[in-house]
Amino acid sequence: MSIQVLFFGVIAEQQKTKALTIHGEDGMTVAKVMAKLGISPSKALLIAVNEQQQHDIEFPVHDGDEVAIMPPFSGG
Amino acid sequence: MSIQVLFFGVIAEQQKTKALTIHGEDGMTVAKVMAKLGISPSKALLIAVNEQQQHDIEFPVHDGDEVAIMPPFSGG
Amino acid sequence: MQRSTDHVRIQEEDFSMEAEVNAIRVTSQRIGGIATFLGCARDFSDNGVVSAIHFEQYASMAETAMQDLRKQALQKFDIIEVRIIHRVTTVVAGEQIVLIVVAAEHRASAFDACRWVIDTLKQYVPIWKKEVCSDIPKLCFDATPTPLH
Amino acid sequence: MQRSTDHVRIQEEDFSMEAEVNAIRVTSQRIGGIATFLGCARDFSDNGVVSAIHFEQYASMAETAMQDLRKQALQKFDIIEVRIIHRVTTVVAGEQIVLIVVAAEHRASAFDACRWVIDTLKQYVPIWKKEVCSDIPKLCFDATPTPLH
Repeated sequence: MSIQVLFFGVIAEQQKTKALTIHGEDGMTVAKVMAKLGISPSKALLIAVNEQQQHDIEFPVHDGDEVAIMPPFSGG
Repeated sequence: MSIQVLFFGVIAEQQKTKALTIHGEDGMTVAKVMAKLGISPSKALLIAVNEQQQHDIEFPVHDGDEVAIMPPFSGG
Repeated sequence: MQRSTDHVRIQEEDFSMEAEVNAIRVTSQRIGGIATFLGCARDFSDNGVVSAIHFEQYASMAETAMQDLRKQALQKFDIIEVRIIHRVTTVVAGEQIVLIVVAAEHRASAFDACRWVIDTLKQYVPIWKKEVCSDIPKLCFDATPTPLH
Repeated sequence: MQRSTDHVRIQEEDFSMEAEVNAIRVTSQRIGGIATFLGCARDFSDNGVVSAIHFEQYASMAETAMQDLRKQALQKFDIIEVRIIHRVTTVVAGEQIVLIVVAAEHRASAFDACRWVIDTLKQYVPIWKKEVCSDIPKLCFDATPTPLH
């Protein structure tokens, strides 16, 4: 299965891309997605799966899901 | 001596005038000015002498002073 | 004579919120947030349906009180500028009555000061409203009738 | 496609505070008070002198989050309408970034809701700012650099 991963702000700059596709087992956790990308879990990171913020990095992802890895929001 | 007395809002309507001049002794109190006009002291009335709000109706007034007798402010 | 450059004004004419906000906005690039309060004439009150509101002032005292209110706000809060405009005329439902504009580096102070200014204005500035109620044949007063005698 | 009649918008273009406030004001004569918050680009931050700020969004999620924010505000507070506009572009010091407009019968609810919306927007809506600091040769970030690895 494949997962679309999006990066924003400083994360995109550090990853040197705004989006990439990764492959893995269906039901793999967000933590595993991050591990594949070499990103350590951190309270300073925000995660969204299919545009829904997820606070549990053990949240499972499935084929076609969109995972966003984001720095703290700073709009306004 | 003479004092200029101003009325506003409902007070002006009840007094049927917006302004009048009264005469009396120099140093007479605001309470005495009100008594001369037949107005009982009331917490619902606000008083200003020469455009300065006065909370003590024993405040003395002098020749040429302007005394305003006002209902509660309701601007804004 | 009051001019649109004045930060404190009591006037008959309507005002442009944007013009008033921009007049402050251009004065400082330290401004991070502008909080405003716009008071409008509602079509109802405790007295029933309101078709118009007439405002009256004790002109000389009201002007001084509003200037003082601005100075107090500038001293009391960590803000950059305050503008206070109050109309004294007859307004119909939906029309603008009063505008408070507060600019600050940070939003918390802007909100605190804006709220304090409108709350204090109502207590402190000699302006009175009289509501014209369309379902009652006579004029009715917003304030509780003041006991005389 | 967002239109000026929409109460929630994320857009590149600048906005007119007066047009936005009036769009709400004409909808109801029950409105007694309108509280607004306008966020502007300051010329400084903890990082030094700021010459411009670039805003980026997670577009689809930001739009949904802002719509949700409006709905929550309407449920949580005794208010009549809420409008939220955020620009996503590069703004220079002094320019407008975000506008919150809250109309209510009474001013306390308008102030409470307006403040809640801007505070919550900052926590809840996926928009990021990057400050361009003129006294530092490289771009600098507003947020504390996020530790990776």
